[in-house]
Amino acid sequence: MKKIKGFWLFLVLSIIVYGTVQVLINAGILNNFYSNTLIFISINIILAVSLHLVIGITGQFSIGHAGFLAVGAYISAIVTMKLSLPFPIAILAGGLIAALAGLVVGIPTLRLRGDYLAIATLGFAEIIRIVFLNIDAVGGAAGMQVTKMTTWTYTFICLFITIAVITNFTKSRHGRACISIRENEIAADAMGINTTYYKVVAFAIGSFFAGIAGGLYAHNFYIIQPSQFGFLKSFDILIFVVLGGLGSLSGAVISAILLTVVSTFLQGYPETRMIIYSLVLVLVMLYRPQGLMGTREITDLFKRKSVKGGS
Amino acid sequence: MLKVDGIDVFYGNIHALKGVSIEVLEGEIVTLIGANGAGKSTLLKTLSGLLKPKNGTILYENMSIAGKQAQTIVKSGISHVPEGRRVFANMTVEENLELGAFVRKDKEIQKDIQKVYDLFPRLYERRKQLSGTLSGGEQQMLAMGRAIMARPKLLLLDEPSMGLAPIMVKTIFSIIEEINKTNGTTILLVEQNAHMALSVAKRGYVIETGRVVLTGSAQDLQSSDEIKSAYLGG
Amino acid sequence: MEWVQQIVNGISLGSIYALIALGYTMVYGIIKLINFAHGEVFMIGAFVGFYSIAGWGFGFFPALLLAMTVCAIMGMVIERVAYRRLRNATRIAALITAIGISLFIQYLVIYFRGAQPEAYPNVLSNKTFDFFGAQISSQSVMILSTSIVLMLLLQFIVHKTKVGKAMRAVSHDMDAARLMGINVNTTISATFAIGSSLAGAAGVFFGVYYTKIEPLMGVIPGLKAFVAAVLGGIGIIPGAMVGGLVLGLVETVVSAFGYSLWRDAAAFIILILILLFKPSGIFGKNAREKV
Amino acid sequence: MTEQPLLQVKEAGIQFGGLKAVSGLNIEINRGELVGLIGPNGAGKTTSFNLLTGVYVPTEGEILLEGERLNGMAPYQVTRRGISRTFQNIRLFNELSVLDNVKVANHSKAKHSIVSSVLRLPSHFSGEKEMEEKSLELLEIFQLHKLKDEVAKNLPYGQQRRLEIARALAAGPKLLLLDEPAAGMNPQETHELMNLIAFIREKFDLTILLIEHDMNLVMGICERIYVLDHGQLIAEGLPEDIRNNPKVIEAYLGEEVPKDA
Amino acid sequence: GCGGESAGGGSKDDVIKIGANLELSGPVASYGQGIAEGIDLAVEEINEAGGIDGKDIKIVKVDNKSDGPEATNAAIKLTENDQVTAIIGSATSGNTVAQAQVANGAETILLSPSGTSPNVTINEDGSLNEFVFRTSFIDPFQGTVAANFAAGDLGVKNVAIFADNASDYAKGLAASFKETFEGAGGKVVAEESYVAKDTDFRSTLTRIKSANPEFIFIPGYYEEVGLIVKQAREMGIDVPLMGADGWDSPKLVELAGADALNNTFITNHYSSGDPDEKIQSFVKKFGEKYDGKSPDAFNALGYDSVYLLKDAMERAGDTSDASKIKDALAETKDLSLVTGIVTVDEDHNPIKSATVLEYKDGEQVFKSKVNP
Ligand SMILES: Nc1ncnc2c1ncn2[C@@H]1O[C@H](COP(=O)(O)OP(=O)(O)OP(=O)(O)O)[C@@H](O)[C@H]1O
Ligand SMILES: Nc1ncnc2c1ncn2[C@@H]1O[C@H](COP(=O)(O)OP(=O)(O)OP(=O)(O)O)[C@@H](O)[C@H]1O
Ligand SMILES: [Mg+2]
Ligand SMILES: [Mg+2]
Repeated sequence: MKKIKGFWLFLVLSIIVYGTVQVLINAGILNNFYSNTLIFISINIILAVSLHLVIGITGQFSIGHAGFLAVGAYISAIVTMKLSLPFPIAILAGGLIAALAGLVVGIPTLRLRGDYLAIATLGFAEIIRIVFLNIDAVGGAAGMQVTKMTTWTYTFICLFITIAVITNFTKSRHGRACISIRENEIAADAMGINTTYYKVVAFAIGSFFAGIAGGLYAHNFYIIQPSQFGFLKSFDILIFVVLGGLGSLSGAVISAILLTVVSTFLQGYPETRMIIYSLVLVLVMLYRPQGLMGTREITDLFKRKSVKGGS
Repeated sequence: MLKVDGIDVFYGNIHALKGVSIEVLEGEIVTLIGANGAGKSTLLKTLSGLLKPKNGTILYENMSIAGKQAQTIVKSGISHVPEGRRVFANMTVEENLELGAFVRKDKEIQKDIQKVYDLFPRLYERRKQLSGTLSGGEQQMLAMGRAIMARPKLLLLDEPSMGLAPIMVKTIFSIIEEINKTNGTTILLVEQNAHMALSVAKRGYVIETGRVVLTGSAQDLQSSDEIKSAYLGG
Repeated sequence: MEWVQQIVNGISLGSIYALIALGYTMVYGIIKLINFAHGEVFMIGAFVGFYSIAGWGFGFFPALLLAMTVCAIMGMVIERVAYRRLRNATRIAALITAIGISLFIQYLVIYFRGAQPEAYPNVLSNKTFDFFGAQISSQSVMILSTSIVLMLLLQFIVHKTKVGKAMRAVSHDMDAARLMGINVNTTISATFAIGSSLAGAAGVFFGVYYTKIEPLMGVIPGLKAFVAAVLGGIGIIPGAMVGGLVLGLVETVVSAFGYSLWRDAAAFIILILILLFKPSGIFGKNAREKV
Repeated sequence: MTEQPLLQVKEAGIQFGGLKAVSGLNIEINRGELVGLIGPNGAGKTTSFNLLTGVYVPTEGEILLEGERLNGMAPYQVTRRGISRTFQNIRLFNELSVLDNVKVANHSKAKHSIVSSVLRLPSHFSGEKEMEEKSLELLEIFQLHKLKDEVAKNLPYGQQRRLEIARALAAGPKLLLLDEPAAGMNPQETHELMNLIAFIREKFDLTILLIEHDMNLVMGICERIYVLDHGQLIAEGLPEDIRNNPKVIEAYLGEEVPKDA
Repeated sequence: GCGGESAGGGSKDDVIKIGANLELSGPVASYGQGIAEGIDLAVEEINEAGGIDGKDIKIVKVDNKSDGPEATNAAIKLTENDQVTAIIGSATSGNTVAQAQVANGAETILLSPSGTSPNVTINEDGSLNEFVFRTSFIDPFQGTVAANFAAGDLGVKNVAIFADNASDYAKGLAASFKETFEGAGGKVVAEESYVAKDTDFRSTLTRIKSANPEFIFIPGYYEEVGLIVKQAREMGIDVPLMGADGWDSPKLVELAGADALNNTFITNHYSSGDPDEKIQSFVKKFGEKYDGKSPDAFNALGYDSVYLLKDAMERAGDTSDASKIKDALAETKDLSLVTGIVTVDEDHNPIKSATVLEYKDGEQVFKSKVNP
């Protein structure tokens, strides 16, 4: 019962957050800049949380997440701009095709381990980018112009669904199966977990939400170009996840918010921006190598400390 | 030769050794026995410099070695055969032995390798094999041989019989006695197999949850009722 | 004739990759860290060479030595400051730190001198030989032979010398290495020094051969070298050499067929294919965890 | 016809490169038996377990469980058909709680789908509840229920070994394989373990095959023993016979084990 | 001087706030930084000379990391929070397009120094972005000039094109070159591309060489072109090579080497070797401000962008009303700038004359002047 209550609490909180922001936007208190920053933050949270499922939960070291972002962005842009279909369909299509791409990439590569998996996923993301670079119908290097359709409402709904789905997935036997792969793949296999299946499922779900983020992204920034989806973008997403604490969903959320804000704030200090940003990154890792949250969740802070066993 | 006085060792917040004091005399075999997690390995790691004690003193040949770097301690004559053998799997048997003599600069290294081969003829047969592919017992021999290569005065052995077939256990223990007799090497031996350990040792310490709870000659310990019920399965 | 020329082109390109990959693989082999800052050390090497030639009038070899020295020190400093604390942390934490360091170096250089490129002075005369109708430049021959020599040297150091044995011991088990009396910190520093000085040398060669250097020049070659190292089996010295050459040849052949825009994609496809059949690279031992 | 044996291994073997780690292995185990597998270090005992559980695919021979051929099945498939195991070097899910460790092994017994979990349908709640109840029951038997929320890596060694066995049982095996369960335990702890093994065997109606170097344990509880050396069976029989078998003495025991062990 | 005002309306009267939304970090940081240097020099000059209408210009510089979304974000920040009158930026067409709608929506001038793609000012549906302008040419013109030069002055028949595929600038030039050249009866025997930031072009050059062209058109930026020219000459390709304003930088001579550059041509807005007083004084002042560096095309375009705005503000008689300034910008006529004499056409593109220059021993030598 406790768990069900938690879910309702989450729902109510979400509606409050959404409503407040919407009212502030309507009242003109939050200007375009702030509302747009909120959208950008939310997109980054979706990306971070979706990668968290792959790296933090399932323990599969993927550093090519921007590839799926690209797929979602391009597919959804094609759906609205070329096929003139409604935006929600575009978002969904972006997610589904990205999930499909996740399957295509995941099935062969997920048997690789550690750094070899990392470089293979990075390679696939680059291949995806180069494919878009070479398709003239989507503008090649010059990119594709996209009308702005992303609103706070759409963004928030997607964000809500992402977090709800990934949380629910994680806190079920399926999520535990994924965690057991992260902890010890050989033992997971020996306990009857179809490790390949769950790795691929986690990868596909992660890709799906990255694709969703791509749809929002494409329709928020007027233009998409292959150069926006290079490996540095993948690193940015990876950094959210690791900095937040591998395995902690709330950590991923917090660090996506924090880093987006820091980075936006630093826009005005062009000369030292990247120097400060990289220093922040290095210092956090040096002094908190487990990430901001470690493996804990923000909700743990409200629970009573779990009983310590032993002695 | 070795005098440990009231050392405390922590892993983060875990207080693993609480004021442990022991003493080892030159030429002795001394054994440490105790349940899982009692802190035996922790004590050996502290002696060889892998861990630093928070307080307390460790005197080795009247020189304080507490908190010194492992490589310094090895040079002064203490060799540690760690729990789980820890041979360098991607190197050959012979390279492992050469590494054992890493701190030495003299010309007799080759001669000593020969001596190890005499002690463990099996290693001679396998000298070109990658040590990761050796059987458990062979790896244990290699780990001991590698430690001997440093020409230690004090040898720290952590559960040398763990996971070995009965026949191997016997071999290993007879080699321990032989090293002690022929080279005069002092040995501090940690064992689960208290029965065997007490049969080769002169004296023993019993450690429980980070404290020394009992000490005495091997015979006394062997006949103590507490020991019998807890560690000898009697 | 075109094909002889293309193979020559591929080998020249590949030997640059190999040169950078050697240092990469060396560091990886010992501490299992993907040192993303390696590309930046390479860039610093190129700039040190540039300033010492253009600014102080050094010749090629003094400049090369200076760049190698500076990079060796830099590598040791990076290790000391940024990586040592993380030795027992997760590898991904170390990876993020490496990415951070790499950004830091890039933008520090941009901060001090701007992002505009610099043209390397002509310090090494370049003759072009005719080889079965193909043009071979003396510089590319030099780069290839340097990387072969360095590969052999590294292989010798790692497998035959005492410090090399210490390196291998450290790579396998740091605590056990300590128990042999090996100073782990010194050994790792030495590894970074050697690996980074190779990157520095590669930077100077790159500058001489391609002329253009700029603060972000390390990013792509760094990534390519990493790919080359993985291709050959990361941590394996001859693997880095072969991986670099294979990568260079693949890219060249793809361009030669007129698909230059697909060049990087093809390189990655080859990489993935090789990994699917040999999950730990061409020379990698298939070290599945023993159960 | 007599009843079909639970496990039949027929002429099974595997090669690594040139090395024949196991060859011509023949084992038959009937329902309810408790059988030992012993042999010198590197004889191929663990490798045999790996063959049985699908970690390695045999290069020769075949393995049948209740008449069904297991060759080529992935480990999880083998587990679902009824063989589960513990590992020589403990392999728990370190960051997971004790309870979750067991729940993971319960996984394939539950039915609720990903969709029902994501949408939090009633079947999710009932499924999870059932998993939790079953797991707690098991933990209670192993006296680990008080520690259910503790993270596995924080358990003392002996409890980790017990948890591993509990976890293996949660997968609902017909045949349980134990790889050196007493390694690193002192005689007192080993004794307790022996009692535990005997108990769960009765309670869950299990068939057990175990590897162990501790002769007190092996001779104490095994009904039959197989002896491997250099990848081949060199003896098979009752503990009495094995104890006195000269080949076994030479290769493994070193000398006769005193009867009163 | 400028007071200590912060964001907001009140201060609008004493300084003219102009945003600079540039690629100051990320892959094409060198372009953005080049523009920024030009802007800074111009602003310094103008403010020293008393500003515009007695008001100083204040530049609010924002880094967009060479990334579209960041550029959008930065533009929103500049319009909403800083309330700038105009934005100069960005260096690439894509990042300019990423802010075009923001500027239009917020009624703020957006002036791209070097975004050459047609759809910077014109949307895909053909409508005009009212508030968006640019300082550089659009691509087709230079391509046409180069093609006519090759077919006419050089009289070559078989040519190759080797274009930077990562920039619409180069692709646009390649397309218009091809169209005009083939229209003049010539033949394109090889069409190859590279991607900005490549360093090794030998394999593609080998391919081009084996097609035996008499001339190679290489639209792109000097960073790569320098290497292409050098490598081409090393491989024994000695036919004439030609490019456009993207080549124009003293670095080109250093990168390629003076020898290799012989027998190469470019079309350009201006020539830094042009004795024109305006140009010479720019080159000199630039050198003084940036320790002896000589300016490249990005520097010049950044510099000119500020003067283009200044001219429009003065003619509009208002430094804060963007819609008046916009009208004035659209009416710009025969304004003499460093990069040429500019008239803005109905698509908000500058019409400038182009110059054809030849490299002789590292020096640009005037060849001919072509009017649009
Ligand atoms: N790396 C570590 N981090 C945290 N705690 C540790 C670590 N190593 C050991 N401990 C703890 O320190 C205590 C003593 O451990 P130690 O390994 O010394 O025991 P031991 O007597 O050697 O036991 P065993 O018979 O299992 O080898 C135990 O409670 C153990 O959990
Ligand atoms: N994956 C593998 N690759 C190569 N050789 C292997 C592999 N797995 C096992 N071996 C070899 O097979 C032989 C048998 O090993 P195994 O682990 O089965 O021994 P064991 O009987 O369990 O010994 P112990 O009692 O020491 O655990 C050994 O020589 C081992 O080195
Ligand atoms: Mg121990
Ligand atoms: Mg075994």
